[in-house]
Amino acid sequence: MNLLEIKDLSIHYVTKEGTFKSVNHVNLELEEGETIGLVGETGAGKTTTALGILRLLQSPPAKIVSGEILFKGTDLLKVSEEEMQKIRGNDIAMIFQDPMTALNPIMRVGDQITEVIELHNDCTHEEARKRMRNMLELVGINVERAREFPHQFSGGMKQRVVIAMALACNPHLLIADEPTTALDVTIQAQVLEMMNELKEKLGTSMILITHDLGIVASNCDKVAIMYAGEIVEYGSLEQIFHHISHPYTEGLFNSIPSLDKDVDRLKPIKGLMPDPSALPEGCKFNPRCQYCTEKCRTTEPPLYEIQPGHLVRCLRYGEEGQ
Amino acid sequence: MSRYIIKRLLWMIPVILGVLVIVFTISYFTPGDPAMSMLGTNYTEESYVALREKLGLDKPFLVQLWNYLWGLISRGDLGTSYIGSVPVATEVVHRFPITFKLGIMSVIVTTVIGVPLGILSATKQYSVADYTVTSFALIIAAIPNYVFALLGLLLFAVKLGWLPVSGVDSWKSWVMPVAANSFGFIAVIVRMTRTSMLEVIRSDYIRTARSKGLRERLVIWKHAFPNALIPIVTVIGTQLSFIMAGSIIVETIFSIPGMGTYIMTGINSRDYPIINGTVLLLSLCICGMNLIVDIAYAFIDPRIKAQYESGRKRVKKAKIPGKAVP
Amino acid sequence: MIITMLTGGGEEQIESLENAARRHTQAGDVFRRLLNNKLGMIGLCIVIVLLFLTIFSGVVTKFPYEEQDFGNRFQFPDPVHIMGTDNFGRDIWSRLVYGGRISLLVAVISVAISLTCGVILGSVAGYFGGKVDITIMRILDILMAIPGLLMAIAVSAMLGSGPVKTAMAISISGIPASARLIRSTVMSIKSNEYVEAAVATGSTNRRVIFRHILPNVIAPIIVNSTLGIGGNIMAISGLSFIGLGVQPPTPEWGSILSSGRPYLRDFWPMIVFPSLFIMLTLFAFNLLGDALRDALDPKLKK
Amino acid sequence: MKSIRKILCVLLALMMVLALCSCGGKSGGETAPAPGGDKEPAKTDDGGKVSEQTDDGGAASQAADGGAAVETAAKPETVTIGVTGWLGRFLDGAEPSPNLTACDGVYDSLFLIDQSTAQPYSYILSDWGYEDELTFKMTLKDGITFANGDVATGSDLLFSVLQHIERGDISASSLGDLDLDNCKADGNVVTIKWKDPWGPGLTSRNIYLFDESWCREKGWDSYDWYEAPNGSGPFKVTEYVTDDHITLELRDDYWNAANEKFQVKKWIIKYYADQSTMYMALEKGEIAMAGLSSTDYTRLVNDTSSKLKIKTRAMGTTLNFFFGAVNNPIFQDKAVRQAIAHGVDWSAIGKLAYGDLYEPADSIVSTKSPFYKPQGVYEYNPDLAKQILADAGYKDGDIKIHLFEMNGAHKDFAEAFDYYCEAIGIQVDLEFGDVTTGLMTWMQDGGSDAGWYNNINGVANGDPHESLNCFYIKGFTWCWWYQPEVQERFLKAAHTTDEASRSEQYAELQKLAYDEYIIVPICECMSVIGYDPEVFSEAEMNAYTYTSAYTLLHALSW
Repeated sequence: MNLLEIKDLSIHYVTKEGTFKSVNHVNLELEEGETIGLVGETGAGKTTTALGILRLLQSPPAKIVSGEILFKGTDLLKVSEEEMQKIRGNDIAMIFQDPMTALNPIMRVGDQITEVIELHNDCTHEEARKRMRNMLELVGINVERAREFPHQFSGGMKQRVVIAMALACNPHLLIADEPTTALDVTIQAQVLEMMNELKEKLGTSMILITHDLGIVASNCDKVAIMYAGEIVEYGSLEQIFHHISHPYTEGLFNSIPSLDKDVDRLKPIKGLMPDPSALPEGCKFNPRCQYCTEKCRTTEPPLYEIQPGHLVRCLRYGEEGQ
Repeated sequence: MSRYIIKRLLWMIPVILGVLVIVFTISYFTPGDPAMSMLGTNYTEESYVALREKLGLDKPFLVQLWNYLWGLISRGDLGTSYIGSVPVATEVVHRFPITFKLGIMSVIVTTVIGVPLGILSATKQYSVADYTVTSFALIIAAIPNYVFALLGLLLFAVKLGWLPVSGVDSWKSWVMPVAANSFGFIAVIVRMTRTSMLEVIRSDYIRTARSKGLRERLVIWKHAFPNALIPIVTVIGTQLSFIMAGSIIVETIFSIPGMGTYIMTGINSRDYPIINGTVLLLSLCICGMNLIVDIAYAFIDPRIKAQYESGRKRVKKAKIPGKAVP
Repeated sequence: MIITMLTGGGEEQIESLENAARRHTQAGDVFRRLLNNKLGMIGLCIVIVLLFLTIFSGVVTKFPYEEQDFGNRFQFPDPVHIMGTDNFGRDIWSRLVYGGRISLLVAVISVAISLTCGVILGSVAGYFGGKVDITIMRILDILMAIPGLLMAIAVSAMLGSGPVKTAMAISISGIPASARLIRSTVMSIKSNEYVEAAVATGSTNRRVIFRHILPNVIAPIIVNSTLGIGGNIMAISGLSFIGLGVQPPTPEWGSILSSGRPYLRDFWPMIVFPSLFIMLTLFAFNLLGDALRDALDPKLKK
Repeated sequence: MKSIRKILCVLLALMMVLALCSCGGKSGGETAPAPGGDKEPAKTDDGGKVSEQTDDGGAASQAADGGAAVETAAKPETVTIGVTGWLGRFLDGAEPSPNLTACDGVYDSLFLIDQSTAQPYSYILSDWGYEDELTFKMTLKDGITFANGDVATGSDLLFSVLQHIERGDISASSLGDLDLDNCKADGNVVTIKWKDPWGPGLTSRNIYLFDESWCREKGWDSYDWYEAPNGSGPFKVTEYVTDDHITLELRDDYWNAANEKFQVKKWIIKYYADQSTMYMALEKGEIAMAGLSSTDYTRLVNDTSSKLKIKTRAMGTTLNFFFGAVNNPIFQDKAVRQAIAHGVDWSAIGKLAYGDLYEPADSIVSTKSPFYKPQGVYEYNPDLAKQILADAGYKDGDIKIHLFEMNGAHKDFAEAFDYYCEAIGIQVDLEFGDVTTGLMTWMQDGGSDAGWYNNINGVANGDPHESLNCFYIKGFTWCWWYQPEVQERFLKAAHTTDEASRSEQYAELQKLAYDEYIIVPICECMSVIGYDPEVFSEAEMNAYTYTSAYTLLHALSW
């Protein structure tokens, strides 16, 4: 039975300036211990989906229009707020993008971690502190520094604290929203490697949100490419990397400078992300798609299964395609 | 940290001396002459000159200033009031506690009512609660405290008879003065709390706290509020000096024999010893309050504490990791 | 613009980008947001109405403000005298309308003075810290320790009692409060990254303070100053309570209010209507202040 | 839709606050005076601390030595009364002026004036009288003891009279020029000698019996004058808290056993800084008696539901407007003074001063004084005023007056005066200040061109010479009563001991002031007391006619 199943999830931001359709009919599954990479440009709706899962969206502007999020069989959207609070931090944890502002500046680092432990397991304060100390060891931070404050830590160290906090109650699912974007490359590698070790040891499954295909390659089992709030291509790592099908995925891969080929100009995807409040007709990618046909501008392509487990939202793979 | 407090305490002495010198100069150069108001209608040329002689008002300004300061430092003598020929020290001894008690209670009341209301209207921004609280605070701030005091007395003391009209004996007689003295300032606290809370609520660590599964009330009180405390504590600190000034009118209305009425007599009849004596006490109070506020900063925000301890001119934010903090 | 060149986008895209850029100039943006904030608009209208009333007081009032009529004193509001008459039989409505000119003038000047000094002292003390901070703070302690009333009396006794001089007298006691507030906010903002970045890019201290720190201190400044305006008008009535401040022949909200004090229980119009005007001003400036702060600080928008 | 909800909340908040105010205001509202009628409240000389006139509920006393005993209500053991005048100390003369009610309980006055017969009588003197025009003899009863146990002797009596001169306070000048070396005391008999005859004599002055040895030992600056004065009166001070209250308790060793029927053993004189708070304390019953302002008077008269009773009485002085001819030469021209006298509606100023209590006055001397001679009232007639000015050749704006005011109530009078003068083409420039700056400006010539005065030295104890006290003041050289011609006439009258000719001379003085100097009498100075009928019976209060006989504490303690 899947750990997490997202069915036909749509999230819109309703404001005075107009309704922004950030997430449209997303479907996702995730098994126990598996890691799925959610890839896409900024504004593709990745973070909104993640926040939707944990119901952390601010209700006045954001509205979950339709869909279900089944976590171990229970639909998180129907669950009461108290129930949801028990899940957050315990069963599902989240790591945010900017470590600089993710920690409470006036609370000791150790206390911030102990807080989540004490919250979810009724253990004595001493036990919680002990678990906090070995979490810090796990993420490679000197235990005496538990009494220090966030402003005394560098960016990388802070991200380790955030990770320690997220994994303190060894959640079943970890949602990492671009965990390493704010870090420089050397620290990035350490942090990712440490996350994988912990994932193995604690058996947590993970949703890794990123726009860096390199990270996806070394960490994820399955990949979902998102564009304008929709999943345009979904499949295993091998299927996505070796059988690029959707034109947008193709564009993504082309815009990465490859080591072996000697190319003097990059080939970025022309145009910009569509304005979520005025999404184009038909296939959302058509204004920027090089294979765009008249049909693409009118009919909305469904997800075609070109190989078992490899889905593509592009009319070229429809019945009449090759 | 204690080094910082001692340094601040040492700094208090020049401040208070500075206050005294300034107040002495101001009252000296303000038009109006105590000898004249003492003589009143008995004014005759010789009696006027004799009186100035007796009070030492004829000596040059610097000599008078020096006598006053030397008297204060060596013998702690606050001088005798010209008008009532009553030593200022005896008057102040049993008047200061009354005003201090009124001041502190008003500050507590404004904070206890103001802060939660501010947080309520911040957490439920643009909601019914928010607008009602803000408008209520604004309306109260616009009512002058003596109108509020008199109407309150009329309603609670005379019509309903719950409270005594004046006096300082039972706790009941403190209810109205404290209310009249503090309601004007609640608006300031509410609005400042609301503003700083609004800024804090949208920061990332609040979202992190929510993602840890904390209940909303806990997120607000344990994570958001402490971070919003700095501007709130500052405003509460500055309220004390305004409350002390405001107490002049409240003490007149409720006939509370406190410092307010005493300083009014001093100013009305240009009784320099009274003015200097009362201002000395008030400045001690306000400097003390400022010190408490600055120390509170350190407890609230470790970054400021680090800045105090290092004492260096410009603090670099990120410390070399692992360096032990004193 | 550059992006479209690079990507060689279509014609209509260039159009949409250009007017988007034009539309989003900073001031225009703020003004647009200010306009669609309903409560802010109410505040602005009240301020405009008040200004109109006080400036064109001649047009709006039937009676000259100083005309006494001992025949009908303490007239309760009726069609002839909209707000009734005071203890001299003068029309309260025309006195309040005419007096508004001075009250608003004094309130705005005193807030402006205490704000500018407060901002300068506060930001310098907050930003530099160390010795500079200590000396400025101690000077402020001295200023704060002297009771506002004594300072106001001394200054207005020495300078004389015109509206501008009273404004100065009142503003002095406001300086320490705003300075301390701004100092504390600057101190906590100073430790943010973007200030670090600004210093790193070699901008001078003055530039960092005024370009980077102060715009982010806008919120507390606005809140403090809008409340200050009401507070200062009340301070004038405090001054006239002891016979200083604006002298009786010239009407002014604060002095009208304090002259109405003995009649509080018997003749409410002399107290209620001045307080109403002061309340309206306080309300208007605060609504305006809120709207301005929300408009200036995009993060705060809901 | 959203914004409508916002506006609703704003109105909601407004309702909440108005609810608070209205229930306060409403209850006040229903006692508001009938709209429009001329029965409007007016602001009297506010009982502020440093006011010339101590309007502190005044002192009251029983008819001559407890004569026809008026049926009195059963009195509680302790009675509290409220005053707005500053509590001050128990030594008259310089500031802070004493609280007369308390003084009259602690000290014995040498002479007390029976209001009905205007004849002096005394409790502490066995007999007194003039031997000849220049000598006055009085014998002190024996057995009179002070609070500290000393027995009063003749030397104490002599000291009590002469100490005014030693301290140089206002009463000194009203004792005439005494021949000091011939004033002596042997045993209980004291003889006072004057250099030349002194009309008012001693009997009209309010002189307290002091204990010489105690005063010499303490000196005039000791704090005991606040906390523990040593007098021969029935009460002694047991508690004194500045700006709060004085507690007087009956002396157990009181020498005048005849009064052992004191029901009230303890008086508390409570100080209120604010008139309206004192009125509320009276309404609530926290105090049994308090002085009322004219607005309180109007409110209480209309408030049928209240059980409080009112007692009004004239203070024995009048409010007058005078021109400072010395400062402003324009006033040398009598026509200008006459024009202003007719051009200003003095009843308006009277209403400003005393509201419903306003009683027009027609002479600088109060109707309550035996020397009163009606002179007439300056009717308000602006056309006549303009006519007079025109005839005298003055065009609009020729005449400029500078008016300096420091006292709260006088500032209101000045505003009304300014309005009326502008109406008849006279320019008035108003300048306001507070007492300390004011007195200096008023003292110097050119300080103010005109002014208002009522009883300058504030001793309101029913003494017949009350209205004439201003003549003893030396300071205000530019005021009309200090002009050489006026001082001459006054001193000549003061030095005639024969009653009839003295009152004749005072009458001429009044005529001179009214016709020649054109001093405009405005109204009688009134004092109102509100009291609780359960504590003080109505009959008792009516009998209390404010003679200098045993005063409030004494008279109303029975």
